[in-house]
Amino acid sequence: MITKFAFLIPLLPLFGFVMIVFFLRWKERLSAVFSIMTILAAWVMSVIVLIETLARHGEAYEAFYKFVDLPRFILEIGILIDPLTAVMLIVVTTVGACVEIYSVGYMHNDPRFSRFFAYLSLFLFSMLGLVVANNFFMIFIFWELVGLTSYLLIGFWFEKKSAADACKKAFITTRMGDLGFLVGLFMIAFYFGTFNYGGVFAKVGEGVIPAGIITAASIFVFCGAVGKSAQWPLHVWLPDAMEGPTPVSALIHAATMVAAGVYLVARSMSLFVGSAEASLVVAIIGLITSFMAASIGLVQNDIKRVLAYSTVSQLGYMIMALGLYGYDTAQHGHSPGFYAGTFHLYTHAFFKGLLFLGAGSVIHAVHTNDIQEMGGLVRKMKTTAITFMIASLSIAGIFPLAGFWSKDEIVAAASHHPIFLVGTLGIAFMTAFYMWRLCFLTFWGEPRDQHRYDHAHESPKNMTYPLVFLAVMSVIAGWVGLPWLHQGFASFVYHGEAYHPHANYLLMGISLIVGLSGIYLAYLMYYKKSISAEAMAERFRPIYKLLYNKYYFDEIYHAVLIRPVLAVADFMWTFDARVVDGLVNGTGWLTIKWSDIKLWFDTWIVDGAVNGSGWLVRQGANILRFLQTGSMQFYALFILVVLIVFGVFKLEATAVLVGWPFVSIIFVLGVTLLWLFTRSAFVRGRNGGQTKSEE
Amino acid sequence: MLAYLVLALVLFSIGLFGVLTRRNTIGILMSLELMFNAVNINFVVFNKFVATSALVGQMFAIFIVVVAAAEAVAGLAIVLLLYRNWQGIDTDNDSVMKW
Amino acid sequence: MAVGDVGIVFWILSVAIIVSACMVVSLRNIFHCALALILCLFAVAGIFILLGAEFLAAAQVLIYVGAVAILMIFAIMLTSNLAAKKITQTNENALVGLLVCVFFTLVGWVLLKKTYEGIWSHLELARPLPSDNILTLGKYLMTQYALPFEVVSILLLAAMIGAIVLARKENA
Amino acid sequence: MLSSLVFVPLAGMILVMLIPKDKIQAIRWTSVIVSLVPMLVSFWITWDYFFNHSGTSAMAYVEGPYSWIPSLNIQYYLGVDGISVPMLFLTGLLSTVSLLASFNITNRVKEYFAFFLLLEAGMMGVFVALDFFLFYVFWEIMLVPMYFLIGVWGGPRKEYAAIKFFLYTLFGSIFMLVSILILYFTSEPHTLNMMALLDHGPTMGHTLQMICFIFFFIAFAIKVPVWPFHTWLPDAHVEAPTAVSVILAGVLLKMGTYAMLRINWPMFPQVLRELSFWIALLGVIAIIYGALVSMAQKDLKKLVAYSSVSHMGYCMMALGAFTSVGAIAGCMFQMVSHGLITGALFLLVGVIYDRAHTREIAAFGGLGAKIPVYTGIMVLFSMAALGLPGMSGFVAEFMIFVGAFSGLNKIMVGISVLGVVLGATYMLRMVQRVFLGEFNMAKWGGLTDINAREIIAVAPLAVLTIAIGVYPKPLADLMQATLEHLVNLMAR
Repeated sequence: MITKFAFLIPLLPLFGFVMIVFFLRWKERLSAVFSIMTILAAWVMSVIVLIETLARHGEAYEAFYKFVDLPRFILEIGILIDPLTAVMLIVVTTVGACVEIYSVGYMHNDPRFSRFFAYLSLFLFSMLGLVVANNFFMIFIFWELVGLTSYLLIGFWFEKKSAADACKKAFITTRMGDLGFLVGLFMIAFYFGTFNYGGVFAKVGEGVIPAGIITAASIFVFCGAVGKSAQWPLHVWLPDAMEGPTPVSALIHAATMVAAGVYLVARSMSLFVGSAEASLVVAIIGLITSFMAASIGLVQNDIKRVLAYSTVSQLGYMIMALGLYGYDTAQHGHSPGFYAGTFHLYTHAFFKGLLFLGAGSVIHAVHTNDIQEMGGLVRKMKTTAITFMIASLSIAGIFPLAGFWSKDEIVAAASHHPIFLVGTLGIAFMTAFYMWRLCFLTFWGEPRDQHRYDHAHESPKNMTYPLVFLAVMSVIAGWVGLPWLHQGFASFVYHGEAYHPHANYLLMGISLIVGLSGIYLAYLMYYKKSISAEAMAERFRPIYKLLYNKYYFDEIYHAVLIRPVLAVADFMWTFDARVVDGLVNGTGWLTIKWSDIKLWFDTWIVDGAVNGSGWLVRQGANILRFLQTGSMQFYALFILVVLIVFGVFKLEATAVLVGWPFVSIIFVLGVTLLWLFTRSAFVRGRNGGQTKSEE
Repeated sequence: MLAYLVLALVLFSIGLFGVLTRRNTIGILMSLELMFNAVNINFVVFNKFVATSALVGQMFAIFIVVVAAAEAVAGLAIVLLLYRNWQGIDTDNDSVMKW
Repeated sequence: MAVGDVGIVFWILSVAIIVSACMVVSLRNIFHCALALILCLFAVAGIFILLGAEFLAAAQVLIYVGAVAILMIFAIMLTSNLAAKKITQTNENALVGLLVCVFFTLVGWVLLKKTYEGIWSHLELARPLPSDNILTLGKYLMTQYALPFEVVSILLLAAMIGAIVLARKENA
Repeated sequence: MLSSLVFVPLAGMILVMLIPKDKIQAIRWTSVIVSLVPMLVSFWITWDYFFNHSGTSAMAYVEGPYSWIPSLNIQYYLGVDGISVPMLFLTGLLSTVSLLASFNITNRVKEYFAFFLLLEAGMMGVFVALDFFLFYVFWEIMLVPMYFLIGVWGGPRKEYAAIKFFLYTLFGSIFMLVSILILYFTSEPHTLNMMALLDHGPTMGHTLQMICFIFFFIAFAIKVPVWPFHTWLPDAHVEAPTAVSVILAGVLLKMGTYAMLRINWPMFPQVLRELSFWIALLGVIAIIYGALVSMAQKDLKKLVAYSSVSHMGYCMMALGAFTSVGAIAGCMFQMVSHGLITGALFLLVGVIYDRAHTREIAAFGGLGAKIPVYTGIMVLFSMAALGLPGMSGFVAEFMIFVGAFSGLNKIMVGISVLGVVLGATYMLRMVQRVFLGEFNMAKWGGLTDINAREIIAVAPLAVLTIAIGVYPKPLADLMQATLEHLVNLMAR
């Protein structure tokens, strides 16, 4: 059973990455070939795994090893293969393989050709790892790795300032979402005691966890999805991420990274169905995102940005569908939302990948992103144009292309909720309109920039083959989910009980009409030009400006988030240098000052006392120093006098000489007086000695 | 006996006076010799009149004589040194001995 | 035993000693002092003979007169320009010193007298010393006092070396 | 065995001092070879401990207690357990790596290497000492070479930095000494044996415990450094020569947290329970604050230095959540991981500084095109520093967060998670401004890529960072029994 070796699916691209970085880096062709080989091998394995999973009737396969094993603290790494995983594996490897093949042509002549394939391999490793993960901890690991590789890929042309900015923005913005995801993980770890999907969902089912906790945990987890899937309000990074090479955009922003958020919501659907509130939040965020992005897409002129907003919009669609499913299920209703969301995720991957690759092909030919400088390219690049238009039809939801079937299910999911239904249809209309606006402006009409038009040419075969392949997929991929199929997509990928779609012809008709009318409006405005786009823009100037400037989200974030954070950082730095360090230095300063005071005290008080006593002694000595004649003979005399006096006293005490003290006192007085007399006479006689002894 | 002792006392006092008052260093040394002699007389007197058996007094006197000789030798050498260094041997260079 | 018992020789010697001693401490010319010292020492040698210490007397003459006094004279000749001395040979302590010394003598005399009358007069034997006391002295020096004798010899040696070291010229 | 860790570097120092000072090559290689001995010994200990001793929490490779100063009952007592073994490993490795990175020192080479070996001896000593006196001696010994290494071979403001470092740490040491003395005099019989005092600590009066705890905490907090005691760190790091910064960040800071885990925490569990919230709060402040201040830095080295403050904040937060084995293990992981990552970052900053003679972030730009290998390694470690999965920092942070979330105020931990984003922000801003964007050919045209010696110095750090990130289980297993024992002690 190949499924046992499913862990190899992510490891194969990793192997490719390691080989390229360490061994094949200098051989460009070889790098590319090796990289493509690994992803193709992974694709083959994915197909086998899908078949085996089908054969098992969707029964899950799980295997893991312990990552960290501490008492009361266990982290696991493992794989979980269930239908959702199997489908995602197919989507990721298919689109990945197409993009890699396409990149050989698109990236040739790039100085960092090998590195590009290394990054692509690393990205695919992360994405596949994310898909096969069996627990929240592991999905978070790969979640972050996906962020890293998207950072590397978006910033691939890092010499361009815009690219360098964009990759940073992408990483940090998605990390804002991850913040919530992390908190969600902590809550899961704390309240559920495990990260394992099965374990967590089982606890939700048991109903032992308070509802509030489930709501909070699921909303926090959803934060991660908001970041990665570029949902409002963290959608701002995705359009900027178009600075990366176009294959990257196709891979990251169509099939994989942004799909990760939807995948996460789908994967943890059991969590969301535990909380109607959380699900409602999810659905509302999805609707807002979708509507907002679609409306911005109406007026953008950069081909890739239109596609980027279209992606955001479609992701919002899916999120909304999933949220509605959770909401309905939490209230014990039935909803096709889960099926719709995952199915749309699956079909969207193909046609959006195709759109990006087609756009890349166009850009490759005309070297600009601005659709106002294109036009009439259908004559120059037929394959590209046709495949692009197939994809556009698909995304517009035109029967019988893939997009029709999945979009139809979303409409069906929203059908019980009027606001959502209106929103959904409105978005479908806008989608059809802006996609076909893009098509008409790019491929039809007269070339608006003759120079670019002249140099345009069809892309090489290794670029167009993936286009064709994906175009075919965009047509037929949806057929696995035909409402008339008894064993279709819905009975394979489901949550809870298997869902059996039934054809709702009314809704089908409405959504088809809405799509067609969008296309028709675009046709009138940009092909027939019977309605002037400029006049419309002029007429609804404030709305146009608002949309053109993307609701000013970047500016708002810059003003309320980035600048304050930087200002706070600067403030903190100043605070640190001045206050915290100032305290330390101030302590040092105070110590010095204190020692100054002590020095003063020392000099004047302590030392003053010392000096004062010294002064006293000195003054005393000034008197007594007359005794210090420096003459040994005088000292001897002095000793003798004292000896005599002592002797006399002693003898008097022993009654040998009674009455002599009186004599000796007279003697001492006499000696002293006599000495003072002679001494003063002597000193007066020798002035030199006087000055000398002043020293 | 008392006469001898008084003689020694007087001689000692004279020597003492010399030590205390002579300005010349050699003079001081000479006065010291006088004092030594006074002491010697005392020893011999007591040896003769009080304890004759052991000749202890004379023995002390002999040693004192020898020590005095040694003292004189060293003292005079110092005097010569002083003379050489100070160009004079008077003791009234009084500031030398105090701070 | 009264003062008068000691005989004329003692008085002559006493006067000689006191007078010459006074000259030693008071003469202005240091050289004269040295001569007076010699006289004094001779007289003291006489006292020793009176007291029956013949060996000591001989040693006194040999060492003091023959060696120390001559040494003094050499030193005087080496250090002083004798004739030039005009100023007084005594310092400013002279008066006080005199007073003190006189007082000391008085006190000493009183003490001696009292002690003599109280103690020594009862002990006084005044018997003649043995005639062979020089022989005995020699024996003692070689037996009982051998160690102090040797020590004193070393002291002398040390004094001699010290004197040489002190007195020799630095560059000699 | 353990003694050799201390005394081989000491002997090496003497050996180096015996070499004539103009034989520079001989001095360099002698020191490197000498430092290989403790490194290999520490590797062997790690290996052997893992297989033979990791099952129990008892001290292994015990030497002593031998009576050293009998009148004061001071003993020579060495031993290691699950929390010291990783530190020994780190010390052994980083010492050799930094000695290798010190070959660009050209003035007073002999003194430099001699001091460095003395430093190594001191660090090893701190991690193996089980007697307070010994511990204190090693703790202080280390200051001296550090002072000179910063003060002599440092940057422009080296004297200021060295004195600040020295005084600040000494200031803390005084508190530690007071605590040690309190412990000594209240124990009966008077002892300085840490193992014996573990049982004595909780029996002391509450006030006395509080005093001891706080005094110890101040001493160790300055070393960590815990906000707001951190300001010596940027100065010391920035002024110190590269290799010394590596040791500072890699080992010295760990001594603070190590000492807390070894002494403070298990010895005064009651006080710990009362203060844990505030300790964790200091940690959270450090995380956010350090990250914000990092963001404002214009100097590469200072940025890394402040990131250390932030990263050590995670350790403090984990230590605040002492009831969870996971958090404490996360703290240990963070210590090891921060040692590897920040050590490597300092090495790398040193590499660019050697070439460009500036560390100003604004002076660079677009270097990725000119020096791709260096850029690759630098980006790798930046990613590791911002906690990217697959590298050790992530495992550590994740364990800390999960552990802290269960043991601490949830809102506080939630706020601390902001550090993850801020960490990404300052690291990526740095990467962007230094390596991405337009390349200034005129200015940096002559820049050369990282050379073989430097790669050899960094490579083991990179390998370990990734190895721990991909498979942390061995490290966790190594510490498991000890940590459980510690947590039980703290739960007393």
